[in-house]
Amino acid sequence: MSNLTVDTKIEIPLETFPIHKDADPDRPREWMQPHRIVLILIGLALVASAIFFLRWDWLPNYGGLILQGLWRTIWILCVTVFLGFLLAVPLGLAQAAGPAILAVPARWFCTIIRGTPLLLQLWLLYYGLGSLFPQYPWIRGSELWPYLRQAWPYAVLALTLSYAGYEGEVMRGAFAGVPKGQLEAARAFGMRRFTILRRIWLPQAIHRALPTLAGEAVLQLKSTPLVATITVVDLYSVASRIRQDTFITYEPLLLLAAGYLIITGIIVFLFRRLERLVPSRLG
Amino acid sequence: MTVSDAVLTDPLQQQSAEQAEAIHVWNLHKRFGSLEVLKGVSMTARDGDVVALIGGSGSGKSTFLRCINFLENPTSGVIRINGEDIEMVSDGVGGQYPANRRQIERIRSRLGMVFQNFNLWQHMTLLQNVIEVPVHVLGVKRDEAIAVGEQLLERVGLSAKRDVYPAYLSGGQQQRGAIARALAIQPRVMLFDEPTSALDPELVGEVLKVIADLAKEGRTMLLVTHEMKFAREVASHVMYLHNGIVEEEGPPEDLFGSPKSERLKQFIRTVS
Amino acid sequence: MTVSDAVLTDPLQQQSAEQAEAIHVWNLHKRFGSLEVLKGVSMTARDGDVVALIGGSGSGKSTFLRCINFLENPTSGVIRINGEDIEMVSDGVGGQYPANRRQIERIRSRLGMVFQNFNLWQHMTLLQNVIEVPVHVLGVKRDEAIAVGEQLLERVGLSAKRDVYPAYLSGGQQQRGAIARALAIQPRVMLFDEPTSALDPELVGEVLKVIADLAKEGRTMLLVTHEMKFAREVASHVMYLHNGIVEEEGPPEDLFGSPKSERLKQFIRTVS
Amino acid sequence: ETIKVGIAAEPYPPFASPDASGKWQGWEVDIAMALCEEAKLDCVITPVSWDGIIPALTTKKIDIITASMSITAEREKTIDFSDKYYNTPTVILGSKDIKMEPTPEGLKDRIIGVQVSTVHQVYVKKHFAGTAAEIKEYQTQDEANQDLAAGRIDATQADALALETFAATDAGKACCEIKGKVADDLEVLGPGVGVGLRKGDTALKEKMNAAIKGIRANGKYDEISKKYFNFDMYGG
Amino acid sequence: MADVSIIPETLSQMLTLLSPSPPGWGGNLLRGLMHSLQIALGAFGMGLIIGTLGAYGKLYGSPLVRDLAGIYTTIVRAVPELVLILLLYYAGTDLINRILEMAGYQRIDISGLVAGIVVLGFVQGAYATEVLRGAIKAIPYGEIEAARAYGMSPILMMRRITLPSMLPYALPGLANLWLIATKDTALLAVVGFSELTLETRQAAGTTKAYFLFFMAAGVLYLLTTLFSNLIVGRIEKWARRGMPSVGEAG
Ligand SMILES: Nc1ncnc2c1ncn2[C@@H]1O[C@H](COP(=O)(O)OP(=O)(O)OP(=O)(O)O)[C@@H](O)[C@H]1O
Ligand SMILES: Nc1ncnc2c1ncn2[C@@H]1O[C@H](COP(=O)(O)OP(=O)(O)OP(=O)(O)O)[C@@H](O)[C@H]1O
Ligand SMILES: [Mg+2]
Ligand SMILES: [Mg+2]
Repeated sequence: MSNLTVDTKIEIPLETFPIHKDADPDRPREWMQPHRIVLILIGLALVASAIFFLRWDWLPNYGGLILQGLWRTIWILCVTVFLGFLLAVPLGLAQAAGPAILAVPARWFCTIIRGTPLLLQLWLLYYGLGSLFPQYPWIRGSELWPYLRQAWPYAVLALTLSYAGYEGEVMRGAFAGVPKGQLEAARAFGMRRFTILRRIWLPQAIHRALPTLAGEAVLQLKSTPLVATITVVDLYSVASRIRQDTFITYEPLLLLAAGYLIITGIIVFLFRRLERLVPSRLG
Repeated sequence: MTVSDAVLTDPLQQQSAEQAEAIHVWNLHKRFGSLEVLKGVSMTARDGDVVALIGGSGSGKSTFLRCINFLENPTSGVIRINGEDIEMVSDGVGGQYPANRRQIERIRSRLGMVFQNFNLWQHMTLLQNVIEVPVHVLGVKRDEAIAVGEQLLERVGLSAKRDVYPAYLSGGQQQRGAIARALAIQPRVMLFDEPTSALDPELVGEVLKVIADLAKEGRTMLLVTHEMKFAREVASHVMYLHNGIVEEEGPPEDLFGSPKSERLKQFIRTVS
Repeated sequence: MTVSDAVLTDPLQQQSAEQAEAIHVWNLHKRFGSLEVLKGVSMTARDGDVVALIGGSGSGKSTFLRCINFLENPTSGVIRINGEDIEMVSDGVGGQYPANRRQIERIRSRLGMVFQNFNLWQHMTLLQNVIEVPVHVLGVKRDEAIAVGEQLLERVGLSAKRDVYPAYLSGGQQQRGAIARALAIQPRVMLFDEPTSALDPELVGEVLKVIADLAKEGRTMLLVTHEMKFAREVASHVMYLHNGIVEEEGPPEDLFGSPKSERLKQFIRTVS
Repeated sequence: ETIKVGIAAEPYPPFASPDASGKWQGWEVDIAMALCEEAKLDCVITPVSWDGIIPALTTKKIDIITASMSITAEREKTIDFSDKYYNTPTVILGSKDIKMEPTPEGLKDRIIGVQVSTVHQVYVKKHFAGTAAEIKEYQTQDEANQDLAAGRIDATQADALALETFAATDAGKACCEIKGKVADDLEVLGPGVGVGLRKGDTALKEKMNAAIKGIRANGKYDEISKKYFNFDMYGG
Repeated sequence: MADVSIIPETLSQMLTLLSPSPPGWGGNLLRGLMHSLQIALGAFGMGLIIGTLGAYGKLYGSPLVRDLAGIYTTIVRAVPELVLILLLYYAGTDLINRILEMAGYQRIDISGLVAGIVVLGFVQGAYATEVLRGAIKAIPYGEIEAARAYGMSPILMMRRITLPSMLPYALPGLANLWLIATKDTALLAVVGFSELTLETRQAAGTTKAYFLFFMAAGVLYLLTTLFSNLIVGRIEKWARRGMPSVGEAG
């Protein structure tokens, strides 16, 4: 009898299941846990009381403007974060491992960008650089002038450079933080320098820096209101405009906060997803 | 000093031309700051040779291996891989570095290496680790690489772990993964740095067989090991490194059977 | 389920009271997600015992060791260290964790551990690594700790490297550093995870001697190893782990001399 | 009881600006003090950043606001205003090189800059949006002036005071000239600038209204105005 | 130049405007800078403490703690500081005072400075949480396990192992936060505290010499940054001891 059981026992190799999918046994499977339900209820109560107890009669008058502002905030954010990051990678790399002729200028760029207020940079570009152009008739007559006389190119340029400056610093640390052995393995197998960067160095650096990068993206969102000073109407300036028009203090700002919260929520969610692509073992 | 000067004084130069030399090192020196780790090491390995490097801990075995594919720049000395001289230029502060990065990259892509601490890429699963070099360096098609990779993982007993990230593997599993990764590029020359340190005796036997097979195919193996049995059985040539110099070398029978140097005698005594 | 329930069903309970038990594990289970690594492992080690844990790569040896000092929380099972029960509380999702963190810390500070991959602290020099725990956990005076630390480094042959950071050490040097670090706390119980994997035969002999000495002092040793010779010579008790269960155990003479299990026979055959 | 008079911490010369030692001065500061004296109130000037000036008022950190706040119907839903204490005409400043009139037709296809959230913005939107090429919104009038000088905009509308001050500077003289007063529109431009008060604070409002009448009557208002301006501040 | 209006004509005029005592505004700017640095120091310090707690909570906390920390970092980073300060300083004190008055107590006055630092510190804490979380994750897990295996208590482990090992990974992000803190003090203007931004605006608005004063403020910030770089560089060099550089070997 006992022999039979032993003989007929089918051995399923437990190792047939890839483990990283549910590597974290501490993580409960269900999303709806009791405390989450409580938190959601509290949140709903807050929203409801804001709707009932505060003044929202001005909302219909500004609907279109708000949407327009929201859209402008989002695209400025996306474009500048994307372009800024593209710039930040070489800036960080040059500082972490580049030759001095690249590292020193990169270092100075990051220092100057991080060392001066964004408002000043925006001003210098728009009122300084931008007001030099009209003095040259050939620029004024050129195809570019319709763009150069607008504000948004300067806003995009300034915000991109700013993001690149801060991010360059973060990427410097991230590049330097990749364990040497990981790169040595890549070198030992004859990878080209660019392949190493693309396949090993950059992915590991970015993965480490993701939480910080997400934070910097949110900071960039908070910087976008400055573009209002050069006549680009974003969500923030719509909110200020409503406040000036009506002298209502909190409601427009709460609306603004809600808008920012949604954008931030999306940023945080996306970055979390990226972070979870590769599990990292925590000590 | 460029290589051409050095080569003139290289006594092994003449004979090497005749035979297919896989690795040829002459008078290699390496210092880290004030610490001279290699004090003039020379060796030659021909196609199909299995050279075992033995020696005490800290005697410079890993450093020697790392110099051969220029993970460390040798302070001085000549290195020739597959008959190709590697040109070095002086860095002006007593060291030197390879003159032609492309050449180094090309040579490296045909050298397999198993690191002492494995160095599997942490952001890739085991299978991704194994197919990485074939796909992105050697230009093998992805499907083919995966097929070969799965076969290799099978061979080292890790099929079930193909989609697991290295941080979640046991020590021996990581080491086997590193071996599979090195085998995947079907290298002409293999550098193994203690490839069986984390393996149980059964698996050591397996790896031993793999290495013997590779040698039969005409591939060259340079092997750091602490398993004397291993060295005795597979190696065609054994080098005993001590304090940065080759204290004694020769076929395993001679070296283990009738060691000449006092130091080696003592070393071997503790083993048997 | 708290421990007290489990203890009632523990058959080893009775006898253990009489003798000084250093480690007592009963019916230990550990799963990572869907992978059950330990499927009910039990063992007892008394003061002065040297228990050798052998088994294939990935059989769960390291996991077992790590469970004993709660680096991994066992899924279920009883662990008693130095006669002290460790209470566990359920986490509500099928696992458990220690109820009393202080207790765990106290117990751990008397358990020395040498990790399979050394895990020296990278931001400290070798000596700093060695004196860290004595000074900051056990409250030994700095001077005394340094004196002891230097002696230990001397003993493992690393005096010259006392001020070097781990990243600049060879594999074997790191491993010896890790051994020195574990010895520095003069633990009653030592957990060694393949403490000689990166060492040359001479040093293996040294470490073997150190372990035998410690056992004579009445310290308890739990030792994962792939060196069967090592297991045979030093161990008072050998456990063969396979697929998460103890396939066979006993004194080394019996186990190596007349293995009963087919699996173990095969395992041993490859060694000799 | 002391009355805290809120003014904007962002300087707005010649109405209110601090000197380097931190003392506030200007026409509006003087008027505020005169009003207090007239109403026999003990006042302290309290600069508050523009962003916080309304909540400061509602939470009693300040009691009245004299910060050039135009009276509008929309704003009166939130705070109370006294009667106006000044009202300046609204003019168009434009580039010297371009001929233009301060009328919808006269500004056809021009780019007009205007400070955001001012009555001028509403006015421009209402009257010129149909014909103008573009309307650009600036956070401050200084920035609009500067873009006018830089040629990014063709004209700007604001109160005469601000624009005449700018037109008198070297940069202003070089680029622009006042093109004239725009047509009146009481509904948009409103009655002028009043003292801001907490809603329901009628006692103080009465006192302020009386005080404004008082200093107008006893010549104090004109005396102060003459120190700063050479025209009638009170308007029609 | 077209924008001459914002540049005083002569150098001497500029020097008068910038002279350290009235009628020059130099002294005001310097005082503003000192205030800004004080606020930034307070906020950054508070942010570091909150950030450390937050990072630990997010990594090692119970599901509830993790969710709360997640809500904190998301909301506090998303909501503009202006909203937070208005809510805390105006609505918050108003609410407290109403309650106090109802209970028959005296009104209290919360210092704007304290409120400002608290709000900024809170915000800094949210960013620092994420920076530190990333840095702790980057530590090779074995080193933390080793500390645990030798019986270190969480506090000791944090002090001796976790914080020193994560420093190299955290420093660039923290340096950014510090520089942002020095510039973010403009918020304090809302509660009537004169820091560098407000002083600059006042000087520029009063004299109409926008360009001059913004450049002057920029130079002050730049000097602060250079000095910070020096210190951060020192710390980083120390923190990276034992870490081989990643630079190319061959
Ligand atoms: N954190 C983890 N998450 C998931 N699986 C794990 C984890 N750690 C170990 N494993 C798996 O558990 C099994 C046992 O691992 P363990 O490290 O205990 O093996 P071992 O007996 O020490 O092997 P070796 O001799 O190779 O070190 C392996 O299959 C391994 O992949
Ligand atoms: N990057 C480095 N900087 C300074 N010293 C180093 C460095 N790498 C290795 N060393 C030293 O060089 C010596 C030789 O190291 P190596 O790693 O070659 O030893 P090994 O023979 O491989 O020893 P093991 O068997 O222990 O791995 C050691 O003393 C080591 O401390
Ligand atoms: Mg080595
Ligand atoms: Mg193991």
